[in-house]
Amino acid sequence: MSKPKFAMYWGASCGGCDIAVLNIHEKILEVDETFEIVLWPVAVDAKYADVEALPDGAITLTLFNGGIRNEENEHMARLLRRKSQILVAFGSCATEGCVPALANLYPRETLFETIYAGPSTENPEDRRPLERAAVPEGELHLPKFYPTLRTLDQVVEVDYIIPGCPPESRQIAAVLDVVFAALRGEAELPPKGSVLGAGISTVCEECPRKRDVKKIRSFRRIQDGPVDPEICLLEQGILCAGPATRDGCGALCPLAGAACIGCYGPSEGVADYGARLMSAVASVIDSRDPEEIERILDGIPDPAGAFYRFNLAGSLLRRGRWTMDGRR
Amino acid sequence: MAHSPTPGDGLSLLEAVERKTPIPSRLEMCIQCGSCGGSCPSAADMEHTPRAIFALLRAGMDESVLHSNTPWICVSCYQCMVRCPQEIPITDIMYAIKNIAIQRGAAHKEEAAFSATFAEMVESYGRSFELGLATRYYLKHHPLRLPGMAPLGMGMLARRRMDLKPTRIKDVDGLRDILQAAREMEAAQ
Amino acid sequence: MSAYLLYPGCSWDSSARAYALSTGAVCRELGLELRQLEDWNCCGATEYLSVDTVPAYALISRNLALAARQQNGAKTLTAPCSLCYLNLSKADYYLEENPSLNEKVNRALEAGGMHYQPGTLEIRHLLDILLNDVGLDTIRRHVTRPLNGLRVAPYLGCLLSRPDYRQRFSHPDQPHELDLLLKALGADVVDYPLKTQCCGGHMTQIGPNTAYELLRRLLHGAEQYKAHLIATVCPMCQLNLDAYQHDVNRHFGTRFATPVLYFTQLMGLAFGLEPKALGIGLELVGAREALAHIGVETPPPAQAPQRGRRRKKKSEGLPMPSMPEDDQS
Amino acid sequence: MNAATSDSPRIGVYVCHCGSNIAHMVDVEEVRAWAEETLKGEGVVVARDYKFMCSSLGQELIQKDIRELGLNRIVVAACSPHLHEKTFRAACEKAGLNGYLCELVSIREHASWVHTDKAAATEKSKMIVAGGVKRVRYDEPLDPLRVPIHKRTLVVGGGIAGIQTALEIANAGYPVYLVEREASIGGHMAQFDKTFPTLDCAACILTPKMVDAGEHPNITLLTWSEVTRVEGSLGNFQVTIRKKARHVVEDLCTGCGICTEKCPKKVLDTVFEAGLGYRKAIYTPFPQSVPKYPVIDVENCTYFVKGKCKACQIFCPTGAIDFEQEDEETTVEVGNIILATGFQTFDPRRIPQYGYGRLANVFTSLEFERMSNAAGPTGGEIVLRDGKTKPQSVAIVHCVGSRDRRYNNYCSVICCMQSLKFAHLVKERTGAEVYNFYIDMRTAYKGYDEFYQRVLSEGVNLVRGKVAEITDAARLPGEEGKLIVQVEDTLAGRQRRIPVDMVILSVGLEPRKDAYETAKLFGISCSANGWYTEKHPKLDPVATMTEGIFIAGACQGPKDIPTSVAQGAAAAARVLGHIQAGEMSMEPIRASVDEARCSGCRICNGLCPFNAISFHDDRRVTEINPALCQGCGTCVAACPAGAISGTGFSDAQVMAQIEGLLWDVRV
Amino acid sequence: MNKTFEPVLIGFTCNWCSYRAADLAGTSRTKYPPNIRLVRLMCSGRLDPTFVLKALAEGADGVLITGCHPGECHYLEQNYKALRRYHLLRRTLQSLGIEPERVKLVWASASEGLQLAEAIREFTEEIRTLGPLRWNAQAELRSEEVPLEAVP
Ligand SMILES: Cc1cc2nc3c(=O)[nH]c(=O)nc-3n(C[C@H](O)[C@H](O)[C@H](O)COP(=O)(O)OP(=O)(O)OC[C@H]3O[C@@H](n4cnc5c(N)ncnc54)[C@H](O)[C@@H]3O)c2cc1C
Ligand SMILES: Cc1cc2nc3c(=O)[nH]c(=O)nc-3n(C[C@H](O)[C@H](O)[C@H](O)COP(=O)(O)OP(=O)(O)OC[C@H]3O[C@@H](n4cnc5c(N)ncnc54)[C@H](O)[C@@H]3O)c2cc1C
Ligand code: SF4
Ligand code: SF4
Ligand code: SF4
Ligand code: SF4
Ligand code: SF4
Ligand code: SF4
Ligand code: SF4
Ligand code: SF4
Repeated sequence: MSKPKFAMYWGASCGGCDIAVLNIHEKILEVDETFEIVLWPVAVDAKYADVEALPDGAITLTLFNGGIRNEENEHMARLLRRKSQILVAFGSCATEGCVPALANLYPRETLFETIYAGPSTENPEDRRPLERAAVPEGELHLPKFYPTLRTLDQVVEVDYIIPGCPPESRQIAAVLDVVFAALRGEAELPPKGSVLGAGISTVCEECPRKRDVKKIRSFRRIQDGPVDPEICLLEQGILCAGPATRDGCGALCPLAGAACIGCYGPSEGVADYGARLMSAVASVIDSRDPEEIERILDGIPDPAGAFYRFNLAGSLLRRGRWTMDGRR
Repeated sequence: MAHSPTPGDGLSLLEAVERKTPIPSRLEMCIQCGSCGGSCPSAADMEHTPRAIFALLRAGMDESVLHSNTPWICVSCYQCMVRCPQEIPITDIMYAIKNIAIQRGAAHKEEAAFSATFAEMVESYGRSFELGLATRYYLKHHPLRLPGMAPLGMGMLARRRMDLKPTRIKDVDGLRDILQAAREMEAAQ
Repeated sequence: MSAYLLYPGCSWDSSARAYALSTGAVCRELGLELRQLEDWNCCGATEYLSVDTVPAYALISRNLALAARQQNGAKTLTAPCSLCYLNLSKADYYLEENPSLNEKVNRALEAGGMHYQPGTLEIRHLLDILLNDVGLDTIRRHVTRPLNGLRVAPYLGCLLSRPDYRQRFSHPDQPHELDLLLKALGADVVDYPLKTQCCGGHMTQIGPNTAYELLRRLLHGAEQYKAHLIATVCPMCQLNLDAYQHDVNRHFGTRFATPVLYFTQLMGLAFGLEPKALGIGLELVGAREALAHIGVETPPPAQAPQRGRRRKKKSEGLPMPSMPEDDQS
Repeated sequence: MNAATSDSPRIGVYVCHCGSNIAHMVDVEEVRAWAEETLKGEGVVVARDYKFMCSSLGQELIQKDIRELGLNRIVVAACSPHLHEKTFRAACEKAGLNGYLCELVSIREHASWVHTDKAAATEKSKMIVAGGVKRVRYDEPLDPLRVPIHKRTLVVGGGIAGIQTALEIANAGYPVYLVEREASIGGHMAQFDKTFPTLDCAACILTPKMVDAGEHPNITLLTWSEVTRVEGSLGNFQVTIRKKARHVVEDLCTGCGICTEKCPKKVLDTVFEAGLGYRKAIYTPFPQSVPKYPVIDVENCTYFVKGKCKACQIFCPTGAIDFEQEDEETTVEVGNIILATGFQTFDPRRIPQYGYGRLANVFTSLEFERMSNAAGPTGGEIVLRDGKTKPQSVAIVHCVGSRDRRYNNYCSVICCMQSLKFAHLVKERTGAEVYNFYIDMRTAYKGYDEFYQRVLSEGVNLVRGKVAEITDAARLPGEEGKLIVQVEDTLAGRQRRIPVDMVILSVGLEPRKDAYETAKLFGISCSANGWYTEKHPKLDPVATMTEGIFIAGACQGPKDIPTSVAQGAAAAARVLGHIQAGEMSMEPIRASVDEARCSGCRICNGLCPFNAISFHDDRRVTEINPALCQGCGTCVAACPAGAISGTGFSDAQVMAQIEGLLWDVRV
Repeated sequence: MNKTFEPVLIGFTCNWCSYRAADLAGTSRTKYPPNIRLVRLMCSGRLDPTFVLKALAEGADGVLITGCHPGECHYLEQNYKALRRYHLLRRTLQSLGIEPERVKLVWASASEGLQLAEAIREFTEEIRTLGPLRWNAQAELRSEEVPLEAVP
């Protein structure tokens, strides 16, 4: 009997997720043993055409990381959806947009301007990519660059979600164990739509820092002064996203003395990550005076970045509002 | 002396005062408690206590207010203001009444003249000039008092506590432009 | 210690020369740098405000604009004259409270190429700086000739502590800052109930009779409490009490002869500085006799029993309520 | 939208004409037809319109559909829920459907009555209905919370208000704990000599009540005690009370007073004697104290400070002195709590120009009460601070610290009358010239203005003007050695300086300085000034927003004795009502925490003003006490983990309603 | 701006004050524009910023948040929490490029029917001047968005 098929593919992402999967140590051998890897650009040499040739539903498990930024991403998402029995949105980009989705704050034109005419780009002829270009050899075609980045589940239906930027390797390993067991008929897969490799609470659950009733009189950054190693960062005025961020990472950042920045995304059932975090943080501001409140809030200079760093594409608004001249 | 006309001449005095006072006058909040009149160091010389002035203002007895010596006797000590239970900016209201009295020509001429002379000095030099102020003002308004003042002046001069010539600031023209613009702004209200 | 911008006011180099001299001397002793504002203009005293509103605030604000421009790291603008201090801080406050006044004043300032954003500066009186930034401990350390035996009436006048918006200076009626400072110099400070009563201000010019009465009360009070001299913090108060004392005597047939010195002069004396360098002798009512009380090395003469004592000793009669000061001693 | 409904919805929509109230501005028939057609996909099975939905016929219409069409959700589009929510819920209940599965949406107050364009009002009404339909899908069946009521009651504060309350409840046959912080009950009233307007002797009318309270079999008196912890809620509070060590064994002490007599240590009494007299280190506040046992003031007792003395112990005939005694904590269970913690007086040292503390012969009203009291430090003699000289002229200053934006911007209510009382007493006892300085004379209520007139007839000088300052700086002949009251006589329009020998400051009433902490402890609120807030200023003056906690007396605001007594009785009546009912029911709109989802971040912990939220340190999770929760939903909105949910206004319900309301613009 | 533009507004009201104020506006027949649609919450403290974003995302052009006056909250002090969230929310909206003026906080006691109606009228005009938000209908974006593909 032939081995079940496995694929891993990337949309708009940084590649960190692939590394995280490779980082599961010996278990990677088990992957190789259990599966026939039909597509995984980082690890194996396979052709799109081979995948296209497979019958629908031929791939047992696909881990899709990265968001949908262009035509090619979308094409592959649809293709892999058709070919896969289980499609997993893997990592923050696929599940909520992640840092690439911060580009949703700007229109395409501004992005191109920054990329192709920015100070770090040498482009003396000021060229822009063309979707179609006639060259002597024939017509060249580049995938269309969409106005916004969308999450995988905004384009195709997904079966499971594994959050994290990237997902923690030990969590990936644990999820794979469940899959292996299920393939062996020893366990049942969790209900469709579940979030895997993470908890149902938030980072504070795993964070060992001492905490008390919160009262914020001012915000500061970790570089602004000494940080107490034992006490909750938020209580020290450091905007820690831990209370709103799904647990599962092991509270790595707060353990290391840095504020959680929210890569595991919203907790179970939360409709808008940023709104939740905003609501929580604002609720514990210790003032009743509008002017004073404003003064305290001055300590959060970039609210969109602070509250939607990972979740802009997954939020209710999905993006910033822009005009055609690129002003927000 | 140049000065701007009262904002919206033809307003009731109460309204005019309310507009001239740089922070809300709160005159409608006065409970006629008399803390102001009780506190005022110069109340004995006033025709009306500040409280009474406010009652007159609210009663629309504008002439009585404009001709009262009260604002001119006010030494601007703010004693009333810090004791007013309603936090009415009494001293600022006294200034407002003086502004309007001058502009409506109802002012106590001598007192107003002193202020005016002072203002002229400032506009000419950018600084006040005590000797000039005193001589000019007394010559014009109290020539008889002048000799009585002489020993004082001599004492001051002897101790070099009074300058014989005025000091002029460098950018006197800039200052005049500012004041001119300010007057226009006041008039445009 | 940080540098301060100084707004000296029109009397600084004339009628208040003693104030200027002694302030200079004392600040040198304490290592306090006062940088004089350049090309400042008159604050308008109480007169300009009587004439017109917007021009008056524009006049004052020109100084604020200059100071903001020249501040160069010094956020604090200090004025030794209570009236200048009030006018400057009041303009800053009203411009902040009243946006339309702010707009007009700034439009006027524009005509002179200037601008002032209210709240830019911290405006404080010299006494406040000496007391709160330099501090009593430092001052005490500099005292080499304590003013023991010199009975001083601490007199603040009205405009230092009033009006009291933004709690700009202690209590509007009974501030005790000057008392503390003089005590630190070793002086016998009398509990002078008239310390914030008005000196008559410009009334000496336009309504002398009103002013003389106010001056009489102050002098009478000082005499009642057996003060050797009055310590003042404001050139206008000094001028009125000193220069017009003679007129008051003539007017009422009294024989007051209470010298009026600037608190900085007393600081200088306590610091052991030369009287002349402090402008002593520039006063019209001579301070020689009063200063004799500290001039000699012998301990001060035993004090006459104080008739003015108001607080009953604890054991007699009914107990008195305790006061916050009681806890301090 | 996460939480989907468990059952598939079968919704009935009922649009009311309200006669022509709705129908004249909203095309009711069109709304009905639209709902039936367009909202079919949302589970609408039937939509009807009717002239008066709230009439019994209208209600029957709904009930019939519930029974016959198997409806499991109802939307009524009619008037405001504040008017008829109860009506329609009850109607559904009668047909066997839980009342909380019925939504009443307002197309009358919020559409037909406020708009003028019929087409627009009709369109808006459709959206309101859509909002209701979307929302009702997520409604859950709820039952009112029922709580049994414990029969015991706690009264905090043993002033006249607290004593009255305790007696009323005890007399009705129910047990009461009366907790008083000082060594004796009695409160401020015990300090007075005479009380206005009838000038009864305070002790004569108060002492019998104090004794009753002390001896009542249903009253457990806990003096020298304070409440330190309050848990639980209406019906069943657990209250921890700390009994401070008295160092006197109550069972042994006979109240003979020998210890006090023998104690060598004299202490200035700033509480009962208002600083005008002394007591011993072992003392009862006043001779008629209830209970009669003294306490040792350990801060001043020579033995506790220096380790020597023990005179009291040596002389005590029954061996009641126990230097080793320690504070005790007890926890009691009560069903209701009444706070009667009273007031404190304004400290006039905050107004230095009145000279209090500097000028010997300026007194406060409380000092004067003690001075005029026959049992007070001067034996009732009205004298100057030297303890002997009778004043020949006395100034009484009204509104000290009251009606002033710089201090307390309210009228202290009692001080005009109290100042008139003083004027009368001074006149009667010394014959001195008396001046009362007032802004307005406030002598409302029965017999009060008559008292004012009586004082007028006694020749008291009434000067209308707020006193500017009181000084000893003489200015004119005749002022030397006197206190000069400087004031504008506003009726004469002149400034006056009136020299007197003695000044009495009628200081205002203020909330106790720990009022805010006490309010927090019990989970009630204070007004901006610090007075405890009543549920409704006119119609529910003794209840608070926290069920089961009541207030009475001057802790709610300045008031005189008659009103304090009336409030005490009223609070008792409310509590007795609860006790008699045996059980109370409460709205089931409450928040609750899903412990598995709670991360213990403690964001929510400080947000509940009713102390419903508590944190378990051991398990690091938060819990909400449903009986204390009032259902505001603030914590629900704040919990970043989404661990708190609230019934009646869940995320799902609100979000669905928003979708419905925007039905026409959603794409 | 656009004369024919009729803004669509969502108003959050609290059960004790502002909802009752809206009721009072009704019973006293005070008129205001029909553009607003009200949601009842128990307290302004229940207002989760999510609700505001939801409304904007679903097509509202503006959101009015109302509650009891400071110091008068039926739940004592919860309106202050709404106040804090409101300030932060406006800043975040601004930083997302949405005019913060599209969200407005107004206090209205149960007796202020007239004032609430006036506030609604004012807000309607303010949003009318700002123009449509049409969050979910920006043509340029929609043309690119492809519907979800169903799984075979
Ligand atoms: C100078 C003066 C004269 C007055 N004269 C009159 C008059 O002639 N006629 C008249 O009708 N009214 C008069 N009043 C008003 C009268 O005093 C009040 O109406 C009355 O005392 C209010 O009673 P109460 O029980 O509410 O408060 P209080 O008398 O203040 O009693 C409160 C009690 O609670 C105790 N307590 C406080 N906090 C706590 C706590 N946390 N735990 C336990 N115990 C606590 C206190 O120790 C005190 O015993 C006068 C008031 C003043 C100031
Ligand atoms: C013009 C005016 C305005 C007011 N405004 C306010 C205000 O704004 N706020 C405020 O707090 N207070 C106000 N009040 C005071 C307020 O009206 C009273 O406090 C309140 O009405 C008293 O209620 P009551 O039940 O004691 O008496 P009432 O309202 O007089 O009720 C007594 C009832 O008993 C009935 N009755 C009388 N005799 C008998 C009998 N022998 N047998 C059977 N029934 C009988 C009467 O018919 C009546 O229905 C106002 C009063 C007036 C006159
Ligand atoms: S530091 Fe961050 S993660 Fe840890 S308890 Fe505080 S808020 Fe939560
Ligand atoms: S603590 Fe926060 S930011 Fe850090 S890894 Fe965990 S989820 Fe990511
Ligand atoms: S003190 Fe204030 S309230 Fe009293 S009369 Fe004067 S202005 Fe009016
Ligand atoms: S500011 Fe004028 S009115 Fe007021 S107390 Fe002083 S002198 Fe009198
Ligand atoms: S031991 Fe203390 S209480 Fe007893 S008599 Fe001595 S000082 Fe008084
Ligand atoms: S009761 Fe009389 S004295 Fe007391 S605050 Fe009110 S008006 Fe003033
Ligand atoms: S806010 Fe939520 S997660 Fe945090 S402690 Fe409260 S209930 Fe738990
Ligand atoms: S819903 Fe409100 S009352 Fe209930 S626990 Fe939360 S904050 Fe407290």
